Amino acid sequence: MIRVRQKPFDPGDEINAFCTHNANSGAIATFIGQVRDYVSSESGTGSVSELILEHYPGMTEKELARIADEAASRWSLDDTLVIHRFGPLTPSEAIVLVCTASAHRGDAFSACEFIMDWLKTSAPFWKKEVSPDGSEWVEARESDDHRAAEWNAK
Amino acid sequence: MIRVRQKPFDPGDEINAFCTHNANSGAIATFIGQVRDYVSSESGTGSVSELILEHYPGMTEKELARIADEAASRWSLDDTLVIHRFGPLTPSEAIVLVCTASAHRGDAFSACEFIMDWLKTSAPFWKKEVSPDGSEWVEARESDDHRAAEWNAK
Amino acid sequence: MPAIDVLYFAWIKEKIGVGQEQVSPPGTVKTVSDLLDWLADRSAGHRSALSDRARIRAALDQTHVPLDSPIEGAGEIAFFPPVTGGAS
Amino acid sequence: MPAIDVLYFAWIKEKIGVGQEQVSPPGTVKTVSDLLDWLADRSAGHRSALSDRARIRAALDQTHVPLDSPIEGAGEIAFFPPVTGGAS
Repeated sequence: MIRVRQKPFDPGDEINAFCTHNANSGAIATFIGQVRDYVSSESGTGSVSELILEHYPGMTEKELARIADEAASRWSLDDTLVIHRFGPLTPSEAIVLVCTASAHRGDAFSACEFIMDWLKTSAPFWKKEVSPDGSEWVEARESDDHRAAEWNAK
Repeated sequence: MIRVRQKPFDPGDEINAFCTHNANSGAIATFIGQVRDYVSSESGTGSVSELILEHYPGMTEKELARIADEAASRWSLDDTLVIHRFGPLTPSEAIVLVCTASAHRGDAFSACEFIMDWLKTSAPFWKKEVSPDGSEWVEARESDDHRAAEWNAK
Repeated sequence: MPAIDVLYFAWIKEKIGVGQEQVSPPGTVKTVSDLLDWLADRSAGHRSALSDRARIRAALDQTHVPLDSPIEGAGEIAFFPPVTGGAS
Repeated sequence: MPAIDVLYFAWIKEKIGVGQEQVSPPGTVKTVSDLLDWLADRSAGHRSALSDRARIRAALDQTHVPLDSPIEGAGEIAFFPPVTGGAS
């Protein structure tokens, strides 16, 4: 299931519901991305007071569903959940949650990491960090492109 | 932190506490192992009514701590949590929870999977499945040895 | 060519000053790249936002496409910087 | 040799009938494997439990060791099948 939402969510509650819904899957892997309180640019030194996540409504959901489908075609999965927030976020809030359920832990782990890697380079979200120095759009990292591309070599 | 316990635990509550405790770690990876309701042996057809986990008190905690230390020496981690149950368990209950916190998702994912792979082959736990056919000790799988060994080639 | 909805996101939107506009480019505009050239002439903001092609990505009808893709038949074209969602 | 605590787990414990016993093997028992040979003579249950070496693992003072390890100085030796904790 794909959910793109502005309101905060409770990772523990979502994970418990996912586990209950997949009670016969022996292996559940999850990833939680949290807002950090320091700016991502190497030249910056300030602390982040707010993170603003812009997205492309409609395309976001399509891309996340495409990524989840791709994961399901590569590994044996019982279920997948992706929750991603947009709008203003504050440090320590959860930005993203990915859960995968499988009979095998290797499949659950690989699919969860794959979804995060592809999400980073193809889901249409853009981050703007607000700090005492002002606000700045976060630059994409080449290392993320490499991570996403490596899955095609596996 | 390492916790070996008989009583059930709530994965969502534990994960939320771990996230709160590591509020500045951008990346949290987790794995939850659940008791399945079907027997693991390929010849068996019955459903599992109970899983009994025996362990080696004292050594279990030592081995889990050693594995977590090894993970911390291989990757950049802010924190690690391993909870493993022993005693009688029923299907769909959580057996094991591993959480890793890092600034980088690659480190969080790798460390979490590494801990599960090593735990499978070195933490002194033994599973006995109780089904309508009787009760049977679960056999170790060679594939688990391979997975654990592969980390030394990375 | 029929009218196309053009969408802008992140700093591209900020430089242009609008997030969406409807345009009717001439028939000589055949690719995404042609459209960027044509849009750049609309204002100083457009020129500033759309000049550095290495930092621009495009989607045709909500699917990622390279800049040399033909645009014929597209109803919605979006321009945005490389994406930065997810987590660390 | 001083007395050693020997621990058994899982089906090894079930076959032997006890989870723990204190033994004082003779000085000729130098390795884990020697100890297994010596223990096997204690009862039919011991023999049945300890005969298939491929299925037996050992720990000396709560650390995994190969079966050819010397046991001198050990206070606690455990025998068990390959471990099966964790999850799928």
